[in-house]
Amino acid sequence: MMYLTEPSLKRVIWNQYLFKMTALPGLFTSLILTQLAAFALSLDGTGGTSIGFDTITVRITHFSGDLIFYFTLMWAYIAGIMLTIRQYRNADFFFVTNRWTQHLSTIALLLTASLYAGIVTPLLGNLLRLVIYWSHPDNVMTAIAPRPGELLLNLLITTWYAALLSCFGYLTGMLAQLNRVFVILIPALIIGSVYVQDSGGILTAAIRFYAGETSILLLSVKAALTLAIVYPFTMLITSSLEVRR
Amino acid sequence: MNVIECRQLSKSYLRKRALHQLTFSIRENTITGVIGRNGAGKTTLLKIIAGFYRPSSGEITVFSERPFNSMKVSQNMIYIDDQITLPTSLSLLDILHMAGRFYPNWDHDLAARMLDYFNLDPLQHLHHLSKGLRSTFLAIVGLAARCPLTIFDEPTTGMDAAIRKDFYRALLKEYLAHPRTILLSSHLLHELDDLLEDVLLIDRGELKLHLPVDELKEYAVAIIGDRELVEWVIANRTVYHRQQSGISRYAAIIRRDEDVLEEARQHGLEIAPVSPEDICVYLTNQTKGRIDDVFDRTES
Amino acid sequence: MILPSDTTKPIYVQLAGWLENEILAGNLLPHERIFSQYQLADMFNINPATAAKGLSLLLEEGLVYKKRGLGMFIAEHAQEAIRKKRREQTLQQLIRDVVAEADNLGVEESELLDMIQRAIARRKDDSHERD
Amino acid sequence: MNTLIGIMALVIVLLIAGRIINRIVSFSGRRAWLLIGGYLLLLVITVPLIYLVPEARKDVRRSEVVLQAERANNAFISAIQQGRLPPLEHMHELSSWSFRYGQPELKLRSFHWEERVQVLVKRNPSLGQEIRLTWYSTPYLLLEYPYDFTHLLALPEVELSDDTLIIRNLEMRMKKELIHFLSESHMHSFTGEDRRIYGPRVMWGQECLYLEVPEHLRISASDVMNLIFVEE
Repeated sequence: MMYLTEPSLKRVIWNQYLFKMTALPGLFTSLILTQLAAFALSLDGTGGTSIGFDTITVRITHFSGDLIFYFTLMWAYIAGIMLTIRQYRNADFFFVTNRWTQHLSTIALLLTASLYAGIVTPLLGNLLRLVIYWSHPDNVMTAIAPRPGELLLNLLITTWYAALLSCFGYLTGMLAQLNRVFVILIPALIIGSVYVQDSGGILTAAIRFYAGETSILLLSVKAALTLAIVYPFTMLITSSLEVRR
Repeated sequence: MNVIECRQLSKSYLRKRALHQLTFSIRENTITGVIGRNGAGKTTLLKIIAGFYRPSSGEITVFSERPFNSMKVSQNMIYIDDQITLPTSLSLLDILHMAGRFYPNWDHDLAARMLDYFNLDPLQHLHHLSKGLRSTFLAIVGLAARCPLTIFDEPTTGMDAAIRKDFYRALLKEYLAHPRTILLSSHLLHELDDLLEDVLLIDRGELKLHLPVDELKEYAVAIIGDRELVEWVIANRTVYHRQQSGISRYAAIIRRDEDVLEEARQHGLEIAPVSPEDICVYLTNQTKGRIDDVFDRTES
Repeated sequence: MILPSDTTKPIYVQLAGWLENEILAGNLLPHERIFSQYQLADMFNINPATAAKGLSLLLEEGLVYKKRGLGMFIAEHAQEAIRKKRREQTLQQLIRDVVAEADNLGVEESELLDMIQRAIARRKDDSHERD
Repeated sequence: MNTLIGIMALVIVLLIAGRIINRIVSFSGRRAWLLIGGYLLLLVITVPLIYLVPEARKDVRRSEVVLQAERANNAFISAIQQGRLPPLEHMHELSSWSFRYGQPELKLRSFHWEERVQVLVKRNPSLGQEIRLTWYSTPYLLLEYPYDFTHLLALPEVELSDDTLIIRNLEMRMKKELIHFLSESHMHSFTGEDRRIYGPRVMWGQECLYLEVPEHLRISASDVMNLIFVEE
């Protein structure tokens, strides 16, 4: 005689989360590769200025982790999209899940990946400074180490941004799963809003909303609120999406 | 107790009708064969039962719950087909461990022994297996999960005859030791008719038959003999199939009916049983006439 | 184990026939417990419901009896009853078939009787040799 | 031909890179997590390392450095106008030379002389048969950072040949690549740092050659060198 077992949501979400963590290390290794590419490109500096006067010429090269940061955000957006593709969602339904536990465990995975990205991104900036310093110790004219607290601040900001971008990626991917129209519509909207200059650019407004923030506390609140709205919205619109097609 | 109950269940995509007004129920701890030709709607039906698809209309309950988005159904059900792609990073052993996390009745020992029996290396990866071995592995997962509702959608795709036999044997032994409700879809019946208790025959989205396989074996008979005599005996009966073979051997397949049989015997006509496999073929024949007609026409 | 292949009969009928043979041969004695439907399903690789049907055929004919919660047991006079049934039904039917076939082939009555006698003699010789 | 080889090399590099990337992305189980954990560990190690680097964190107060340089400049100018040696605090002594010299007359010759460099001559009774040269400069600053790069300037070559002191000011005093670490742009709205990168503004230093000679030495110089005799 086989007894029906009553499911515990918490357990299922936890199992799904563990499943995804073991099954999808590519999510993390792809971040590492992305960051290493950005690191290699950053070795040339992000910009330079030079000045000459008679017999004296000074050229200043600026180094920063900007590129690593932007590559990481790109990765986060794509990671969000990747997790919505049918193959991955179907695999979830090979085991025990319903749509809610599937979403929640995926969100947990994306947040974990965002936190990992948030930790390694500022640290890779550190490594960049060290490598530059070691290769030209005499040419460094300003401080190498970031100010105390800057690392932590950077960690928090990067984590929030990565969480936001992966959340938007997830929404994008799910919309595309709902209707193929969005595959064309979303890039068109993004590119379109860049070209619409007359202050109405939603994208620029959105960027200003987050990037213009001056307090980490307020950024955290804004980001957390955004996640708390966008994720449930995504879950709601896909609650009747059929799987294992 | 019924594990599955369907009432007027229909499913359509855009313009295409996949399932039409199915009403049936599946008793607990039975092995039911879901039989039908390719594209008959077997997979659609099974995926609605599993909670993957949503019915367009009608009602369905599994374990007295609507299966779509039901945690209870997902937890007590496993669905095995050969379409599934699992993340390539997982080894066979990883997949078994994962299944063990999810399914409370999971028997890891059994799965490991079966892997060993079929010479499957636990450290191999699913996407490196041949089609047949892949099906074998997934079937093992389906059996070891010991879910109260186990659904196999064409589980033997790519398996060779020996492995198919082993699989059916394993399925039966598992079922005897741990009875559960099993749905087994196939377009072929003859290999598994001994295994089944019930048959659910689907044709073009409609339910043709749902009855015990033993009754299916006596469902129809072939009456063989002189053409005119046979036609006279079976007059006004529904004829599933007519076939002329040789000069005086004309066969008609009809629903078993004692009156007709008695009459046939009196006229010295031969009466032959029809295998369940053939009945299913005749009942679901959707081609125009027979394949022979195609050639007859081109030759004349 | 594989049942003697006779695809014209449903499996449960074949199964009942096999059990009758076992009783007839004295392999299953009166009041001995008969195989359960699950054992039979395992032995013949068939669905237990089919096996149960085979058993219920025997039950209907009174060849086995049920003890609540313990299973089914061979009836006291099962062997005799089977022998009687087979004589009256199966053997008679076989003889009718033989006669009908002989008629189709145009075999004379004396010729047919002769053939039967020869078959009996050969069988006796065989059993002597075996002894 | 060369471009063809270049393209082929690029294709080969891309193929190899693609293969490696493929391998890494399909890493599974233990290996993948070793990579993920190892990467994190490696990066965490940079934290102590970066603070161990000498002068990792030189917190210069911008206003003070610039002010000092300005003061040194002003002092220099007024001292020259008054025919004095500028105060030496806040001045960099770039280099110094000394020669034994017994002759009554000394000629100064120069190559690539920069006229803005003052030549201060002091007669020093205590020097018997010796001449001393010292090259001073007020700070050269990159104002925005602020960075004092005076020590990077190339030094003139000084050589005594018979009765002539030859000073070779170099054709190119300095051609230097300097490195500046910017904090990440997304941080600036939080730290209030100035995001813009200016073309570097330079505060030029004032340089002088300070020549100490025995009391009765006669000195002559080429026209480009403007000798100022200082007392005290």
